[in-house]
Amino acid sequence: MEMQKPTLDGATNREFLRSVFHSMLRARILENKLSSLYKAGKIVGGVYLGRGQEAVSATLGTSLVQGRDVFAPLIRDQAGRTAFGEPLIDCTRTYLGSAQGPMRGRDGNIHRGRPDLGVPAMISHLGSQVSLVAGMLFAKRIKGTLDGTVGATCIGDGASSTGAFHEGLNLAAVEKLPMVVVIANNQFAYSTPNQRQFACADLVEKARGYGIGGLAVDGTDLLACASVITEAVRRARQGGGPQLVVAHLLRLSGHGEHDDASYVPDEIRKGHYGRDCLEVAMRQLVEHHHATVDEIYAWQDEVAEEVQRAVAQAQQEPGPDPYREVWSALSHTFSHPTAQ
Amino acid sequence: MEMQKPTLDGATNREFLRSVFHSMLRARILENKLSSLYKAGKIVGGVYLGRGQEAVSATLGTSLVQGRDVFAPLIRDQAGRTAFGEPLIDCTRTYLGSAQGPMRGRDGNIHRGRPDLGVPAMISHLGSQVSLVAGMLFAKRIKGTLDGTVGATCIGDGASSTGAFHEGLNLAAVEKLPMVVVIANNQFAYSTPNQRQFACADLVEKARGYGIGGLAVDGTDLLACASVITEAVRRARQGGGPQLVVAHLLRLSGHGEHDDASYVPDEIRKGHYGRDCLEVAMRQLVEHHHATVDEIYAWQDEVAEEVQRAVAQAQQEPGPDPYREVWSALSHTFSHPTAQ
Amino acid sequence: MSVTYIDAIREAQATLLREDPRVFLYGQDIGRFGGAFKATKGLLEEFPGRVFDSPISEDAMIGLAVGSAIEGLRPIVEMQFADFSSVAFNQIVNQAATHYYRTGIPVPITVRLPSGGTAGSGPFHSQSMEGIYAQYPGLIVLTPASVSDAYHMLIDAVAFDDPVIYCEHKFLYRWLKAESINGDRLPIGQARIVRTGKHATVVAYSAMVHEAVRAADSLLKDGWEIEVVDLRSVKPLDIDTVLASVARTGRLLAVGEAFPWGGVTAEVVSRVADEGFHLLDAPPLRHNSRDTPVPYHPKLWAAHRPTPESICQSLRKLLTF
Amino acid sequence: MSVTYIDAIREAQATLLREDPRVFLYGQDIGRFGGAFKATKGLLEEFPGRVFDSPISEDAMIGLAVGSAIEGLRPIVEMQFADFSSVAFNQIVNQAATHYYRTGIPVPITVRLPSGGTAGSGPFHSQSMEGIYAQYPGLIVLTPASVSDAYHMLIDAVAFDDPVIYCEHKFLYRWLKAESINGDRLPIGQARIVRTGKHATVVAYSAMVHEAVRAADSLLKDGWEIEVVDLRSVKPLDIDTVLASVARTGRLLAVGEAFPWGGVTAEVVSRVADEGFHLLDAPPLRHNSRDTPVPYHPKLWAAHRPTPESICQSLRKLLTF
Ligand SMILES: Cc1ncc(C[n+]2csc(CCOP(=O)(O)OP(=O)(O)O)c2C)c(N)n1
Ligand SMILES: Cc1ncc(C[n+]2csc(CCOP(=O)(O)OP(=O)(O)O)c2C)c(N)n1
Ligand SMILES: [Mg+2]
Ligand SMILES: [Mg+2]
Repeated sequence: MEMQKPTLDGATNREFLRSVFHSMLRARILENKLSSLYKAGKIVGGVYLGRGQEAVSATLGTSLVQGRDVFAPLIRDQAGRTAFGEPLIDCTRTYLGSAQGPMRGRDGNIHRGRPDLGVPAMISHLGSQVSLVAGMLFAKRIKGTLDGTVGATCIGDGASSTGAFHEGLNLAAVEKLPMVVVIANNQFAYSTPNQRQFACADLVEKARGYGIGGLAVDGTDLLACASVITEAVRRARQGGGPQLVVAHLLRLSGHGEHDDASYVPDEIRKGHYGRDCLEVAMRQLVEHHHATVDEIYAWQDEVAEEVQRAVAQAQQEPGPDPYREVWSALSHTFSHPTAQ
Repeated sequence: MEMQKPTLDGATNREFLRSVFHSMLRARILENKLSSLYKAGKIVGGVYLGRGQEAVSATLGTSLVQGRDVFAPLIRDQAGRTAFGEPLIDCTRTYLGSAQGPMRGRDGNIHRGRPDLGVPAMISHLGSQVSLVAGMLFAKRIKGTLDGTVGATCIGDGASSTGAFHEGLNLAAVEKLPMVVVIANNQFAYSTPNQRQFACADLVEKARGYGIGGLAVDGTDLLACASVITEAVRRARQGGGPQLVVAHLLRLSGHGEHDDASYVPDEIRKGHYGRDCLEVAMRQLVEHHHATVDEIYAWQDEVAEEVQRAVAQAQQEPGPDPYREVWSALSHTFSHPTAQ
Repeated sequence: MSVTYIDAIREAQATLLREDPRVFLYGQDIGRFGGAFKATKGLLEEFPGRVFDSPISEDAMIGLAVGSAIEGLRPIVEMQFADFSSVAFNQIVNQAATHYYRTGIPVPITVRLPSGGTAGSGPFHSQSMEGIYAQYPGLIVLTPASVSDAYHMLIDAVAFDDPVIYCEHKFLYRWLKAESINGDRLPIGQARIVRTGKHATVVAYSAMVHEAVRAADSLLKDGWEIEVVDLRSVKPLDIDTVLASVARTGRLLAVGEAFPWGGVTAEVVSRVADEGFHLLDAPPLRHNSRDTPVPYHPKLWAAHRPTPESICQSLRKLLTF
Repeated sequence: MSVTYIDAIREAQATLLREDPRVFLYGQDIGRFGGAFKATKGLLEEFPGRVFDSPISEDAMIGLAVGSAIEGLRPIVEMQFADFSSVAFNQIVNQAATHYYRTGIPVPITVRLPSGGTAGSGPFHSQSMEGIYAQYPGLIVLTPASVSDAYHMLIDAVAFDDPVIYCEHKFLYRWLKAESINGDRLPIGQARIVRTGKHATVVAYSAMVHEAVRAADSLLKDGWEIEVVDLRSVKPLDIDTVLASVARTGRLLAVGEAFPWGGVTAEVVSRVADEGFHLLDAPPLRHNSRDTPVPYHPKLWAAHRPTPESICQSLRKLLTF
């Protein structure tokens, strides 16, 4: 099935929800595959998954338009990337070390991006992308191309403690930029629980202190995400300035695939946010007659196939060749001598 | 007159107000002197004054107890330093370059401190002292000496945009440290007005987002300061965790004495916050029969005399001697060879 | 008519704003106020919508610049003092410097760092950070020492597709004057021989070029002819010109105002020791500031940094080896 | 029984917590979780109230440590990766490093930096920052290369009244094993000759010591005897031991894993060129990583850093000069 990108105001729209769900599904199946590849020792570097965050991430990615908007994914945004338009092969190539991936072996996994297509390539330092996205929007304003554009990024509860998050969000607020910052509060930063990370009742209470819009949402509930996140995007797009969305959920894997997350207490695992947003979404789609179970199974098969192909293709491709690598960090070549 | 430090819960207390006022006066007269010395070319480096901030700063300093509490002054805290117990000679020695000043010529003017007496020596990088004070309190907790102690620092509206402010305040909130952070919102950061610095209606709205107490106050009104700031200190001291106080006022000089502040619009200068907190305080003291005009004039004369003496003494003292300077940034001396 | 070093910096920015619609200026107090040092005085009025006052958020300032550069613009960011770039360190060395290598998309930002010591400025308004930034791949680090270079190298900085750290020396701002901004306009990557000599080569950059020239002047009366090389950029570093000079003189002293461990002088000396070992008639020497924070008091400050007198001392040691 | 490098780091912290009530540990995920690399595993349980999980706030983490040190405690701060200390840069170089010089009050903090490259870690989890921090006055910078040093130098670090940057190499964590943590326990400031030789001296530190030793091993079959000096600390830098070695061999190669401009190798070479010029029979050489960010892909990574093979190449050049 080719998923069509639905219209933007489609919170309640059938096509929108089907599209979000489809991206969730693609992300989940792809990530399950990455996880097994990791366990089989087929992947270099770490694998950081977005399990449990798909509803949030895919809704955000679906609410944005590639070619016009900016989407700066973070660690757990496979679903959002997919929804925004990233081909699966970009992912598998990066994880499997193909030289044809967007980072050509120079950087890895979740750091991949295509800044020229509106997808910045994250650096590891948490919080750093907030001001970068603000800068992209700021530039569009100077160029006169900002109208109707939105820039969005996801960030974790832990990253809300960084100075970079604060400076970036404040700057966006001062400039009243059309920006959506989604905090995926998955209750842990690596092993660190919320109560060692911040002291406010809900991170959404920060919004007022920045003078920006703030919305909280149950991140395990697709319908809630669809209504709240699209609303935030709409407000930003219509000139309402930055919007902070805080989505509550639970990370359904370890921090990375090396981590068994045994520090997550059972009562949290078994609590409301421990439920699987993909299952919830599937139920919701079926209940509201947006899709049938058979249709969803068919999608699953299609996607599994697609993932298989993307993995197979990337696995055939050679890694980077150090002898042909251009060992220069500058685009400029000095005719005169250079250092080292 | 020897000013006795009044009891702490003395917001409405005659002795407390007289003490605060006396520190305001000492600071103002001292700073006026520094300003003329600067204009006469007698001072090395810049002169940054606290004119207009004395009510806030002195109230804070008076609410704290040297030997038990921590007070980390910033740029405009001459009055708070005085109130906390800094001898005037520490100030004049530093500004006039005496080698006997607390920084021995190695650092200057507003950077002076006596960390061993609970007065950290600020570095220029705005926001940096917040986590440092938190660390001092954190250490006291580990040592078991925290009970009843408060750590306080002042910071500007501009510094609220720094990542360091955010990280430090959040950390203090997570640790529920007995800390008071006073933002002196003097409406400008150097030349930059509030509307280019933040977008919230009042910086006090940030408190909720950190999960800490928040109080706003008219910083030109001594009685208001006395009631609000002592209340914040009381809450922190009694285990209420960090308290953010936002004091509204106007800087009554340039950013430094090199700056004529011509960027401050007349309507702000002539507005409510443009009034001189020292005059307001004097009227309040007299009206409430806490002091008579004659008494205040007598204080003025005494303080002028005292300032004169402190300046004269510092001027007689030699500057540092580069030939006898110990050129080492380490306290340790390696018996074995060292770099450079 | 005479032009100061800071005039040149202001003029370069005016020229860039005039001629390149992609250029904008971003920094604290650089708008109506014209900047702490007046390097942008009048530019907001002349170029409305192109000059922006930023919040006190150095990290975000660079993040914003990188984002703007991705979008095709050419931001010039003014740090109020070089020292405050320590707060933007991550965005400079990890975000800006790595971007081209990682993504293939260059980020043409220029970061202006008011650098170096002046009397009474103390530990946090005096630092020289060129040797810190030059350690990171992906950055070009410029250190103009003349009025003409201040102008042309800022123009060149903005023309590069790569991030540039432009270290302007505060001591030179009003002290250094020239008849005009015209000059030989060497390309970036080429050092300049500012004074020829035959007995020893002093390699310096930024304000230290002038201290070195004074030292050379004063040694002349003893018959010593000292060649002074102005590196102009510390990365790239024009080792060929340095080697050619050392080939003539046989002796090398590298002078820098930064802290003594590592840094520019170590890079210069170790490269000459490698590539020009046989040219050396005496051990190559370095002369830097002392290994403490920059002291506040003028008397300490004057003894902390290299001066014409202390450079003479180092040179005498070198010449009499 | 065998002890790994990371065991030694954990043991040192346990010893310090046991023996010095002033010591506490602060860092992300170091409590119940035991740290990203398990360097603090079990320590929270063994020393309740002495091990604290911090928010993701590197700047504030160092600020807190400095404040605690002023109050007489001895914090050990774990950065999750050295690379993230870039966000704490200001607090390290301006707050901690200047405090003693400015106020006379030392701030005994120890900052642990999990440093250096490992396959697949990429540009932001692989950096070697010792040459950055060493440039700043007021810091001691340690780079242990052996299990015993990892233990004893961490003990020593905490004993200093001055701030210490303790660079521990992630590659050595589990790869490097020893019979016990006992060793010669040299004082900080003294380099170690880990292998004697007469044809050339390789100066290295941290993981590169082991690569250098392998290179030396493989050259032995051609009859070359290479002396390997482990600097142990890069600031202070024990130039005397290096000079004594160069006096014996006449040839110097400085090897470092960090970026090639400036840094430790430049400091070593330029000091030897100055103080030991007459000892050198050939130009002193350096061998560092390439001048790009540390690449992610293992194939690129292996070609980016010095390896036994590439060190051999440099050595052959040096030996046949
Ligand atoms: C500035 C910085 N410090 C530390 C790290 C190491 N680190 C990577 S992910 C992570 C936890 C992030 O938690 P959170 O922001 O809640 O995102 P989540 O992983 O839960 O999605 C940490 C500490 C980092 N990447 N950047
Ligand atoms: C991190 C940092 N950036 C820039 C500066 C330069 N600077 C010194 S004071 C100042 C303005 C401070 O404004 P505010 O915080 O409102 O305090 P005020 O001067 O108004 O009391 C600036 C920008 C600095 N000291 N630190
Ligand atoms: Mg999280
Ligand atoms: Mg202000």
